[in-house]
Amino acid sequence: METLSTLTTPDWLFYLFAVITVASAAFVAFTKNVVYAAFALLFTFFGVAGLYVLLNSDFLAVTQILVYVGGILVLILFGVMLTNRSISVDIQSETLKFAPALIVTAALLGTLAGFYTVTDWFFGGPGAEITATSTAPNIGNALVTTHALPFEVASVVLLVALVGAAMIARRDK
Amino acid sequence: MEIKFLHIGILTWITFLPVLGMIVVLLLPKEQKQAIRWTSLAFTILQVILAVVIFQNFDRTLAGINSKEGMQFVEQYRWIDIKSTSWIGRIAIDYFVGIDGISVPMVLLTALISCIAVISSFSIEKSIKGYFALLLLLDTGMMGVFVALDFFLFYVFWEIMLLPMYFLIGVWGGPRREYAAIKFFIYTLLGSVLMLLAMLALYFSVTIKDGNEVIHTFNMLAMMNPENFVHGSLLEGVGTSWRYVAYIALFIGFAIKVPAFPFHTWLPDAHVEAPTAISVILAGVLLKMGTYGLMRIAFPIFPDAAIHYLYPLAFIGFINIIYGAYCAMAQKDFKKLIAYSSVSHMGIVLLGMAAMNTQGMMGAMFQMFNHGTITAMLFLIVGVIYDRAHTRGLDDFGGLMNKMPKYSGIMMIAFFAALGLPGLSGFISEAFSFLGAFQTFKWLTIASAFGIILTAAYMLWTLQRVFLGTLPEKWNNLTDINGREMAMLVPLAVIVIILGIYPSPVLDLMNSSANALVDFVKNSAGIAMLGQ
Amino acid sequence: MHSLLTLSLAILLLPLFSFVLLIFFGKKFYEKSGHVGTAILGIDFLLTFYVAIQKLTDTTNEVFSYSFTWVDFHSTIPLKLDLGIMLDNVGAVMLMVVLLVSFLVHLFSLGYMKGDVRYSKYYAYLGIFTFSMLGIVLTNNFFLMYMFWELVGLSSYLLIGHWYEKKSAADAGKKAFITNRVGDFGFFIGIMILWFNYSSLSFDHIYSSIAHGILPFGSSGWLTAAGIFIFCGAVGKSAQFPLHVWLPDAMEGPTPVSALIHAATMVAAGVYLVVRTFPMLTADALMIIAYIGAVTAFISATIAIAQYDIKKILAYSTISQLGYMVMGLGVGSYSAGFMHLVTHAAFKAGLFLASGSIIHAMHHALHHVNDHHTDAQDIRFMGGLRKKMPITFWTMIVFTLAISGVPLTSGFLSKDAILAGTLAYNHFTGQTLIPLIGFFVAGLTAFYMFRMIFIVFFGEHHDAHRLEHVHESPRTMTIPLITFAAVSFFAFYSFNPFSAGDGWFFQKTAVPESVVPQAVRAASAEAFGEELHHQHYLAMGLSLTMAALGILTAMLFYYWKKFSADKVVAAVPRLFTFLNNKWYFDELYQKTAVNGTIGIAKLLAWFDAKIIDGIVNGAAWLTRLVAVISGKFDHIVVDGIVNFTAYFTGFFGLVFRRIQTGKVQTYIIFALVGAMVLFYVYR
Amino acid sequence: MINQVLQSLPYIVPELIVTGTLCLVLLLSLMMRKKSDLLVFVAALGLFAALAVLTSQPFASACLFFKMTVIDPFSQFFKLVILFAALIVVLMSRFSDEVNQIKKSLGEYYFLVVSMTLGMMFMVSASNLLMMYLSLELTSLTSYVVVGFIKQSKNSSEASLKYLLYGAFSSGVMLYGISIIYGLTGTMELSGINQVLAQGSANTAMLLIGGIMLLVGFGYKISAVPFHFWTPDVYEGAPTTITAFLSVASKAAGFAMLMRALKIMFLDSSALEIGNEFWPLIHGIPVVEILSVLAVLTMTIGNLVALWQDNVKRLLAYSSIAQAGYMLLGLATISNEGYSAVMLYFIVYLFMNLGAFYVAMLISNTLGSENIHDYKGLGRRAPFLSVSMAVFLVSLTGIPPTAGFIGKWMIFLSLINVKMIGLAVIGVLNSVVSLYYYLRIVRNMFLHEGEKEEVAIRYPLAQQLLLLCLMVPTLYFGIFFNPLIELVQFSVQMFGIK
Amino acid sequence: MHITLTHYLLVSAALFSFGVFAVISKRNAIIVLMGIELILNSANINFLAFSRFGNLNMEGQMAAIFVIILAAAEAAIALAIVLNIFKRFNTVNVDEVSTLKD
Repeated sequence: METLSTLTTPDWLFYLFAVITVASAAFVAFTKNVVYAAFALLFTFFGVAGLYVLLNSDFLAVTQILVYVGGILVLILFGVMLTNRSISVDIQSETLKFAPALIVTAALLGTLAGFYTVTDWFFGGPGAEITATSTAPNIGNALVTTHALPFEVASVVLLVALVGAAMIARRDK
Repeated sequence: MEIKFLHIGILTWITFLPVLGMIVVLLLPKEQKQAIRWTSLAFTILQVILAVVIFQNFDRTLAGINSKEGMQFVEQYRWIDIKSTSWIGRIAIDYFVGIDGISVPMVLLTALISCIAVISSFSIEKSIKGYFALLLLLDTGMMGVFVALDFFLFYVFWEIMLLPMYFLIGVWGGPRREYAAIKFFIYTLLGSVLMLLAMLALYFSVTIKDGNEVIHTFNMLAMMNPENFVHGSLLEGVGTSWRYVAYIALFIGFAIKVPAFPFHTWLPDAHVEAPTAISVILAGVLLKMGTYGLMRIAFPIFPDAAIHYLYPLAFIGFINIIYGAYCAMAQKDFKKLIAYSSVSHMGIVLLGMAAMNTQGMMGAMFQMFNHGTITAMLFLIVGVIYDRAHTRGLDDFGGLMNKMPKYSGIMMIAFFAALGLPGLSGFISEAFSFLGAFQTFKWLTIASAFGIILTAAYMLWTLQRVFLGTLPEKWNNLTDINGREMAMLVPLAVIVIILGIYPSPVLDLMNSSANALVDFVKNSAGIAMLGQ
Repeated sequence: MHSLLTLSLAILLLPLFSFVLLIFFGKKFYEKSGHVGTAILGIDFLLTFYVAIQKLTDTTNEVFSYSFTWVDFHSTIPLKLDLGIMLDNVGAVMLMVVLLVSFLVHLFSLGYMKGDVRYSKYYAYLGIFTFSMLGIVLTNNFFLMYMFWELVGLSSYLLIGHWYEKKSAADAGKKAFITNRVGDFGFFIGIMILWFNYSSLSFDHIYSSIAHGILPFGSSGWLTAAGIFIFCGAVGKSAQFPLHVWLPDAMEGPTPVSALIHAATMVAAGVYLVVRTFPMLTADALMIIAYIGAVTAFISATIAIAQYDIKKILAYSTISQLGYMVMGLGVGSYSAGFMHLVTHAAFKAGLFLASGSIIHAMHHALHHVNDHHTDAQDIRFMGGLRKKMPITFWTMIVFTLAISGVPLTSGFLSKDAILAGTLAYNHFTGQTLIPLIGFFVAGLTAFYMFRMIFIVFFGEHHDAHRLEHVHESPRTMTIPLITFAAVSFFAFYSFNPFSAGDGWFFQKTAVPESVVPQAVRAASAEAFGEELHHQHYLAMGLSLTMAALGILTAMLFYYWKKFSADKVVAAVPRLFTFLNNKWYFDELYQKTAVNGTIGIAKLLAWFDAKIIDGIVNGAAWLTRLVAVISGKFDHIVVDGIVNFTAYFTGFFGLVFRRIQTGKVQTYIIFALVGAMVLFYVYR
Repeated sequence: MINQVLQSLPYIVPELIVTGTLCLVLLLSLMMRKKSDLLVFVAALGLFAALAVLTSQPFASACLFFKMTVIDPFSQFFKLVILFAALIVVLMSRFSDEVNQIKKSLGEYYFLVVSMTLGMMFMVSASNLLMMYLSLELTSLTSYVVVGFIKQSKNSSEASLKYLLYGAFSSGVMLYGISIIYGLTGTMELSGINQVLAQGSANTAMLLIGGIMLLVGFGYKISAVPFHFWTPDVYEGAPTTITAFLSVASKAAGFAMLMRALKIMFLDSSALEIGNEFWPLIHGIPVVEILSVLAVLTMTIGNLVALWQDNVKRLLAYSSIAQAGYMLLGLATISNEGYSAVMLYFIVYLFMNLGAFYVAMLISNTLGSENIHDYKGLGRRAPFLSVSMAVFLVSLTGIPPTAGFIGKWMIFLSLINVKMIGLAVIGVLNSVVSLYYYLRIVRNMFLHEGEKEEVAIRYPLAQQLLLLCLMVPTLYFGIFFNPLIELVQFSVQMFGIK
Repeated sequence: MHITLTHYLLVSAALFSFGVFAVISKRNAIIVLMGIELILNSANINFLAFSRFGNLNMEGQMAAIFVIILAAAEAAIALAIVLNIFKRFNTVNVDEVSTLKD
């Protein structure tokens, strides 16, 4: 059993972010209150962003915070508010089929975790040296060359999402 | 032998004439009932005329069976031709028709029965346009089955009949028509999909030379030649288990149509519910397709399996004979009784075929023809009385003999023909079947021949219940048969009598083929066994 | 073709012509159709007379025969079905018999059937009957024999059921046909055996093959079997035990028909068949045949004693006499058996026609007194008719004497010869039972025949008023009677009134050479003939004694009334009921064969509708589904084992339907579980 | 680098045209709301133009956009099917009362349909897992919206929600699977994955996890058991036009993706020789077994449950599940022949299934009901419609002389060829079962009398013409299927593999 | 000890499982959507982890970006649909929205 003192700083940070992520995700999964869940989700997103940083993905971390926290979470909160007229009454969300869900999930987690620990991945090495260089230029390059087509498709997706959401959300009279 | 009109062979004409008729019928306005009827009749009569031409020009000495040279009025065109690819080879399907002694009586029978069915359908009043269109389509399907020499073509024709039949029973049938129709359809489809699989397996196992290329084929005649089987293919070799499986698949497909025990239960329902004309077609032609298929396809393609399973085949025939007769005896519905009698009579065909000798085969083939005419008469007879009395309960009648003498006279011919009275055609075919079968299966044949007693018993019992005794008051205003009904019954009666005394016209047609078939199956199986 | 054969062909076809003419144009002739039919038959009879005389006077005893190929199978092993006709002495005699009886019956019917509703049909049927009977006589092979055999059955069916409005008549016709079919079934098996082994069905070919030592399946046992199977046909047609039950019922037909078919010709066809197959019968087969004949003779004679219906008495006496014939042939007394056929044809046809005449008269009388309940055929209501119907009476006396075997009659000749035969047979084989039965039955025959005579013609009529209206029948009816009476005398068969053996008949119908292997052959014709000669006087003596005893007893009971029959009946009521009820054969068959068959039929039909349609129904479960969906066909679907598949698949479908809960999360769970199962299964 | 992007562009002209069309439709809908006919016209014209360009394009094989997507006969073929289906659906929508009642949103409707088409076109040509995911999501997102197009209808909204939840979840799982495969192989490009896998160093259990997760996504798209549960509910709730589109085009796209992924990823191309009946697969991946199980389950369950349905759309939904089962049979053969059989089946399926839905739509337009019992007596009231429905249903059953038979025939042919006789038997037995429920519709139309008075229903000529366009090929290809087979035999070629 | 690839993968596995749990067990459609976001995030962690431990293989990075984009689009549409459901059914409880079933 290792002691905490043997851990290096990035290791510390990993555990910190990992705990934040997993704990808040668990909270999302197990809480009955929708609003609490939304806030827990905020922490998850932050935790994940932290992990991204540790994974040397600065650009992604920033994007994560911008899009998820700034966009998606706000959307979700809107949703929560709009669909719960009186906050006190209907904000609770009971769990449905708790037992089967738990069993299935546990089996899934067990399977994944079990096989993760024994798998040799294609990327066997200890990982690249962390350099100060940002990934942003590379991503920028990729977006106009190798990933130009996905990029364009993604734009169509966004357009569709916009139009679609607008169409559905529009009041019909 | 080739006969062509407008550069199209006579077999194509006889097969597709009804489709032409159907188109004409569909183009006629719905209100023109008489026009629709007479158009249909005209086309079927034309078909009969073509059948007569075929009868006249058919070369009795050629055997056919497995040689294209022996087939007559052959037409062969490439229908589907897909150029070769590396993995599947070339797909080639022929429009290949021709007839030999096995098929020619069936072609004649089909033309005749179709024509009579049309006449008998004149009394139909409900949406007759659709009715006649479907009837004519059905006609094409049946004719096609009997002339096709390409398995794929055969299969297509085989299936084409299902739908018209479904509707004809389902729309114009009796009270439980829906049930009967769907039962018929599902049963037959079940059989035919098994046949489909066997057909596909054959396709991959057989190749022929086409020009310089060696291609897979659906050509039945090619399938009969063991040399055409690809080395290492599924059905190659002799007596391999897949060959037996394929034979059984084919057999079930055909047995359902025959219908052989225990696949027969669709028959009584279908017969009872179908309108008269359809019962006539069903019993007259459709049932023969099963036995015809066995003779044309199952026997020559799988001679080893056929020989191997002769006894079970005969045994099924035996069960059909006895079981059908017993079941018939217990019926209270006239039509159902005749339906079961069909089961019994088709059992004789199976038994005769299983004999695998000339007499048996000839008996079976002749019985197919005779059963077609005799049972058609019986159903028409029921139809006549049903039209008038609207009941078919055997116990509802009595004493019709006095009231309807002409009708009764014809009825007597039909009944006695059905119970195998000498002098009428049914006897000869039954006798030959039994005589032939006795050579192969002594005790089974004796047991089967017991059926002739049962047949006599239920037929006479029926005759007594319906025609003898005193006439119930309520039937006092029944009328004797009219000219139209005579027109459909008398030709059949005449055929039954003439063939009963002088069967050669029909026997000569099939003689060479029957011999060739028997010899072919025995020899190939024999060679095969030796070769092992 | 020999000219006589050509003529025979013409003889064969004339009645068919009569049939066709009357069936299609019967309406036109109507009243005259009887005359048309009779005229044609008259011509036919004359032709026959000529042919028969020519044939029988021909000293060479040549057999004329003509065959043609009816069906040629053209197979690798030559296989042809030849049909043809032949004419030999036996055939010529038989032709004569058939046409004489037939013609006279045609004649008799002119009066008897007058005014009948289906007068022309009746004559048409007589025509087809005669045709098919002649066919049997003239054929030279088993196939054609079988064909005509069945046709005879058909015409008998039609004629018995002539008055089909009566249920009993229709029933009787059906019974006759089906019972005959049972016999024919055996016949057909015999034919199959022969065809299998000889690839031919002509008598000649088969007999010569056997003579060359080719046995069916190589064994003499099969030869016996083949003979017995073919004899089955005779058992049916000649009403031998155990298929004799149809004949008494067949009396439902018009009386002339009974005379023609059920006394003289058709029933004799069976005997004729034995005659035809005689050369190929082994000793074992013959023994069985002899016993069948004897048993038949005995049983029916005992039954006849206890009957009151005049036609029933005659019917059982017919069966009994047929038994005699068969027994005669069985013991090897070939000519005697055949001769009894001929003589019996004449006197039994006469008896029937006479009884017809009586019934006819009774009917009239009953009709006059407006009595519609009394049975015109019951002898208890007759009596004292001797004065009123003299011709009938006297001819009947002649017939009765003949059947009882009183000397100077034809019956004496033939019967005596048969009895002598039984004695000879006893000598060769030690089968004592057969002569015992033979003589006992001879006595019984005399007894019951005279019982009938005394009751009907003597004594008092029990209703004098009715007797007033009884009249002798018209001439068309009496002429046949007289004719038959005439030919019932010995002179037509043999000039020696005490022995048939010297007459032309025995000479012309000598025993044919047996073709069976020596080991299984019955006593040879020479040895048998010699022994027959030895036994002749003993037989004559015994038979005369028995006949006299029989007649005497009958007189004691019914003429002098020394004993009361009723008392005897009262003394042994069980026996009487037993005999009166014909040994309960009908009941037995009804209970076993008929009910059994119908029972099986019902069972199988039930089985078919319920079980087969359930289990094997490729779409059995569909039926079930249909039932559930539309609720219409519940009655078709049966519980129990039947629809195991149905329930199973129905359940299966339902389960999967249940899963479709409409709750998306359930769907997701299922998808996940499915994926995980896939993973763990294929890991 | 940019050059390659530019060089790739000419190959995706049809996609570009479709993209242009969707922009145009959007603009038009913003400018003129009420001109629905113009929208239809523009959308149809755009699709038709794409179709025309596609067919006139030489059947080239090339790798585009840095192996993101490829152009090969296989993708061209499926694009053809999809575009054709889209064209028919657009025309169908013109006649749909359901769709046209919402005048306000028609512009968005056509926009979304065209977008969905675009997504599908990318799906069939994607050769990179990321690209697959993206295009799949494009298709899915649009379809969530159009399924709920009739906002007023509870059914439609509910279907939309269910589709969304199920779809989002499935694609999430699929994404996770992609990430695992990426981890195992270091790339998301299919042929790259293949090369790595061919070395045999990848952990098979993990690969199986990843593969099955991928399959969850594909299975959802093609509604294979047990990933099919959304299908009936969504098909029933969605507007009929969309149901038709989903059942044909979306399924085709899913199948194309699955087929490509299977073949490119798992085929051991080093061992491939000409004339092999089976493809050699990379060792250790039980593809055949899994596909066989899925196929059998899919068709059996689809058929069995379909027996119980009274709603025609729902019935057709189950039928389309069962049909997917037959197609999976073709896949399970893992042979070019099986592939071409599936492709043939799609052409046939295109006509017959669209036809069936089209008739169902027309009938529901007039009767306002999709219940099978309300179809009674239609045979007399609307003979042409009923007859064509019968033709489509018979074709779906697979009885000659309809094209459906040829489709089934080819599939069984391929099964027998590789000696998968057990599967073939199950397949044919299933088709017998399916007959029963297909005939239920026919039976109601022809064998039953309607309860109400029989008034003939008349349909405008244009609607009948469209119907004819679907029915004639269904019959024609049943008899003359030469061109079909030639087409699929050519089209089965994928980029880089024979 | 060093933080290895497996550590990150385990975190992602946990995140994925909680996401799945939320999706299949929560009545409230919005929490279900949150669960889906968790699943997407877990996939992203995988991508980036593989990218990081594979010498900054760019494909993972790019995938993560597109996933984030798609997540946003999906969220927009999802929320719109949920709002619409709320309008029709007056609830966002998934199990109450089940009129379509066999």
